[in-house]
Amino acid sequence: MEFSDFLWMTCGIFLTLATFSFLYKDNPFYKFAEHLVVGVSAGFTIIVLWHGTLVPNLFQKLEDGNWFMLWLNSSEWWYVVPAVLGLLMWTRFSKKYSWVSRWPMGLYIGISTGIAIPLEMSNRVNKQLYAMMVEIDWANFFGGNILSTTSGFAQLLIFLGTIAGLVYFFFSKEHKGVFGGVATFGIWILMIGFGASFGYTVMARVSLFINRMQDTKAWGVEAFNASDVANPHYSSMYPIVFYLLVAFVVGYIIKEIMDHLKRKNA
Amino acid sequence: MKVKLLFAVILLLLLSSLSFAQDDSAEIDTSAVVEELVLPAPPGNLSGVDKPNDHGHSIDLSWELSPDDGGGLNTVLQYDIYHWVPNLMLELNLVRDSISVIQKIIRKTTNGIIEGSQADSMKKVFEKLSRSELFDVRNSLTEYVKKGNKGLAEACKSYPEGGAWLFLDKKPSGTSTFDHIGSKEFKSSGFVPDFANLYYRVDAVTADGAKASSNILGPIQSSGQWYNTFRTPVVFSVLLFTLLTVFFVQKARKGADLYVRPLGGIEAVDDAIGRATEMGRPILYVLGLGSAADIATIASFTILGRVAKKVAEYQTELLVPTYDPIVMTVAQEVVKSAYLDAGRPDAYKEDTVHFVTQSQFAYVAAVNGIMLRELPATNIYMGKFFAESLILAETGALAGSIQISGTDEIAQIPFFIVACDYTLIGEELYAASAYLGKEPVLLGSLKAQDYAKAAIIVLAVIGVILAQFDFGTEFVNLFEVVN
Amino acid sequence: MTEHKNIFDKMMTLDRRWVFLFLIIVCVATYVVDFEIPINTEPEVESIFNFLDSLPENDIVLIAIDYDPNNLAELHPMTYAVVEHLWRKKVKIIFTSLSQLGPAMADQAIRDISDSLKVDKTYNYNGVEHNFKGREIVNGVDYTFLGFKPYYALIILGMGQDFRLNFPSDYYGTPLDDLPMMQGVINYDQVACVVDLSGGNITDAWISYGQGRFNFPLMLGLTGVMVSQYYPFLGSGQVSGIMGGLLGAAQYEELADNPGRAKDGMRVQLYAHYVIILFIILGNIGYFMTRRNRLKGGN
Amino acid sequence: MKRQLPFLLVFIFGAFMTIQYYIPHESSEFVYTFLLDWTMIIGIFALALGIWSLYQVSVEKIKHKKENWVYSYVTLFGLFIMVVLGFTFKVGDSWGLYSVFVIALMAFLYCLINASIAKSKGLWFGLSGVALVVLLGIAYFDDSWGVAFMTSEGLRNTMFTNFADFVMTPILATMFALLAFFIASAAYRAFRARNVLASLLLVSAIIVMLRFNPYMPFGLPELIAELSNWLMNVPNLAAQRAIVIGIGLGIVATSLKVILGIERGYMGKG
Repeated sequence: MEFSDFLWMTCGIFLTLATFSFLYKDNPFYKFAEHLVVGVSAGFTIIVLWHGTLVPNLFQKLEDGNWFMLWLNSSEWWYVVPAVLGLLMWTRFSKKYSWVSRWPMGLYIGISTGIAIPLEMSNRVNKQLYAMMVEIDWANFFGGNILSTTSGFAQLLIFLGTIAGLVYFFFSKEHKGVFGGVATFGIWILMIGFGASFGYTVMARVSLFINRMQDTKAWGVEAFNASDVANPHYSSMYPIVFYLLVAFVVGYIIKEIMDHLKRKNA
Repeated sequence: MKVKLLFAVILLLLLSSLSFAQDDSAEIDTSAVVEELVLPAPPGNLSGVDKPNDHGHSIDLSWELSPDDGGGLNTVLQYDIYHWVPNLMLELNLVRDSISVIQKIIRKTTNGIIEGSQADSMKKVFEKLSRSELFDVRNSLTEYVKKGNKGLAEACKSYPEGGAWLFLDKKPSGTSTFDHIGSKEFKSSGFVPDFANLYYRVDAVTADGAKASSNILGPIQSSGQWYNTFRTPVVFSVLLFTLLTVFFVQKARKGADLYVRPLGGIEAVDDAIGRATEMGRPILYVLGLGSAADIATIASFTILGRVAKKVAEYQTELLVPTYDPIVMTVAQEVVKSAYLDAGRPDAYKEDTVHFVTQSQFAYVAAVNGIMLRELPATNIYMGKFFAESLILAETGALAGSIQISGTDEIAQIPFFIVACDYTLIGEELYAASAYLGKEPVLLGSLKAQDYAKAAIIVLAVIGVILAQFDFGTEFVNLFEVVN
Repeated sequence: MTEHKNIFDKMMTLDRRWVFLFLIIVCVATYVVDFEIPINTEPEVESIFNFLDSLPENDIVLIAIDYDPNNLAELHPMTYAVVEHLWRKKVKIIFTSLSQLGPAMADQAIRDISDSLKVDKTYNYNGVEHNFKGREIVNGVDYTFLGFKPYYALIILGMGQDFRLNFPSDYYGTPLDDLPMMQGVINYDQVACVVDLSGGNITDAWISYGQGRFNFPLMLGLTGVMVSQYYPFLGSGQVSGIMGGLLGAAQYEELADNPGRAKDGMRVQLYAHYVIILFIILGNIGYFMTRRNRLKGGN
Repeated sequence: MKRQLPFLLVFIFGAFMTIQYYIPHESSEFVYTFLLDWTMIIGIFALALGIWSLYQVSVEKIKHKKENWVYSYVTLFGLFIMVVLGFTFKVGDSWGLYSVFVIALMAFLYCLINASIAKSKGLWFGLSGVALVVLLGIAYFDDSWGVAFMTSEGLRNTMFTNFADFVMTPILATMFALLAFFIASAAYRAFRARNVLASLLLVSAIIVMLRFNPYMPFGLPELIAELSNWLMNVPNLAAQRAIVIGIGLGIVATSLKVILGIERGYMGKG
């Protein structure tokens, strides 16, 4: 790894620590990292959308037209329409004509709601309804084990739980009497499900932190791999940079502790 | 211009005659070699139908397994599927290749072209042309292909003369069906013409390369349909639900009294706005990561409208950082007209609704910053949320805000429930705008939703009872939706 | 105000930064300090280990590294654990990689494991000490890496006829017939079992086209989220064993007494989970005690 | 025109898309894909509005010297640096005066922002003029790098990828990793056995969290592992299915209200 690459890597580690410092409190380093990433990611989005979508989906469609013909002479001239609609969005820059931008917006919302109606009805309602109509495995009702997930008992419980959950979501009926009882069973099932999926996610989230620790370790290893023949660029600058960052972090922590003690005494 | 077109066509004919020889040799049924090998029994009874409920250009094939597949000599390794195409198709494919080479030259992406290949020789010829000449040649070639494609159906009639068998795909042994999904793009080489006679053949292939061909299927034609029968159950659901909604909305218009049970999260909204006013701190409204195409976001817009109106009445500050530019524009409209409704258009500031960035965690970083620096009294999260839900909600709790959330992302509901004071679970998000507005018309649609749920429960119970008996499966199958 | 706070109040309203600090310390400490935690092994992993461990020298195992770098975190530890175990026992391995981005990663892993085989090691499992001398792993003698070919279902079927059908030469370009270990090795008949490590639907092809037709013992290594949907195959006997996610890999490492990346990760995971549960318990004790005190006070 | 036309558009396109779902024919598919292309292109044009808003908010902050205004420069520089890097690429072996060019561009930007807010406009305009001359000079005379708008060399620019890999990715990955801590603090704060519901949530979460815990007596680990598997596959599945059906109805109802013009709150009035 060349020294310039190592410096970039150090920069990444510094920003990692700066972001983690948010856990303690809002501080200048976090503010720096936050504002930086907002700008950089916005710029990144512009570039990716430009090269990835705007050029192939619009510019290249109209590339054989001429500007003085408003590109209407290009072979796929109908792509002028979305471009015009896009430009209509820009009427929002003006106060007087900003209402024009509601046309493309109306079109956009019309298209998306229109797609949603049959699609969501099919995927979320019809298919789930079909999935509920199972043939329950009566022969294997307890499956030798009450905690079996494929036994008839489990199938029945899933069915009843779903019904109860649906009952809980009724808006126009008070949760009273038998109805209320079923709804209560429904919310219990919901809560058990939520708890389980919360608990299941913890492992994946801790893995994210382990991953950050591994990156930091890789940086530390890189700083001291003088013996590694793979790095012919190695120089004493590597550990110096490493110690500088460590000293800086330690220094900042000590300063924070001193400040805290001072405040407490005062 | 005419000269150039002529030149291009001549070139293509030259190339096509060249490559025809190649195609033939590639297609050999090396019978000399095969003789020495043990031939497997051929697959039998190849049959096919036009793929149902599609846009056309596709045929579903099926055949009986070769007796030597899974039994007999058990030597069959795979099935090779061939289809017959007229020479015109091969010629058009070459023209398509040259179009793609021209396209590459225009876009300056010729790096991938292998030296000495056919594309390379085309490249050398075309490279000398100017940009506008390239466009002309490309467009006239495209026109040529377009016209040629129309003649394909006619050319197919010449079977078995004037054409060749083309390899389509291979399938592992044990498979007895193959869907030939052709392209509908006339520019693509996988184009399959509709209403043209198509012919197919399947070869059983052994590990040694011995092949035995099935009967030839054809002529068979593909076509597109105007109604997808697989989706009939969805038609019924949508129609019924629409009727229910319209009926209850009309009933509500006429002034029927519709009861709705109170929802904790909704009632908290009013209090929360009052609390913010008392404390003199702003209200943060997060629309989530959805685009304006997500219905959850659209539902959130209407909630934002109600919240903004109250905020304007109470004269509190509102902050709406957004993730998607279209969401931003719509939200600006919504907030602006809410202020207008409240009679305080002067209090509206352009940067109330502002754009942050279109990157999940960069957006979260920025919203976190807002929470810790502006210390909003109330955070409202409504819309689509992903992994960031817990980061937002925990930071908000750290800042001491009252938090109300609602999302239809099931995976995130647990985190909102744990970290927020009030959570609208799934469907409640969609009901919220009706609740907040208290307009009878909107409450009518809630009633329709309830009846739909009741219908689903009844159908599910009937279905599950009938599913236990053999005669019930027909009823159950009525509800199946195939893609 | 603060004077009135007793210990239970404090337990209930602890500043969450203490939670963060405690969790960071525990995570970093368990990551840095090298110690071992017991891992409870489950029968589905034990069956894989026992089968592989029972193989005599010079037997051949096919290991399919069918994941790409996206799933590296969960599945790489399995590759390391299984391959090292087999090589220590002088079992020979045929590698394939039927995922497009897999081969380069697999090649790197093979070389890494070869390096670690150079040192002497003693493992203590099944109650017996196993001393292994370090040795040089030789391509073509101890392993063959076939590399990547598209159409994985066909490749899996083709290998049932002859490995040379789809892979006339190995990943490095050597013809298979020139490799000493491939002499007389034609197809799955000469292979003791197949271990498929995959993060996608290649697993289905191994079950239906591979095990279904050629009936060899098939063992799976899967990502955590996939595991539950493959348990039915375990019940039906189509699959002889399943390792799921980091946890499954850690169990294999435990069985082979060869702690590696997975156990390192599980160490952090386990104590992080403990810290979280500990804080939940603290909060609840605080909650109940203060409520009881309040009720008493009310009386 | 102002009020009714947008709703008419919503109705026409909404109704068309609803019906299109049932028509597999290629002509209906053509319109469908074309309309999807439209929405995508409209979205990209709208991004300009978004970036303008980001720029405005940042400059406003600087102008009024609001709290933390200095950091707004960081945002603006990050934004413009990425845009410049994404449209330029290295031609030869060295970068030549590229870094000077980027710095001059940032200086130009800085001077322009200041010129628009400071009192001594002349000075800042002068300075920005100097920066402009420098960067135009470099752009004209330096051949070691080029500009590409219509081809995507910029995406492979090493400076661009370095910014993406070592500035953007570490921060984003770390933001994500904060979840490890927030999931802990959320559990501590909220998992109190206040009532039945909270207790159910608490107990099922703890059981699933303990699923791989080795330090437990009497065959408990196996039981817990099995129980957590059951919780994930039985009650959790039932809960999800109930929510999914409800959400489906909610989505369809909302979409219907929007298309039929019953719900109009999403569109402005003025």
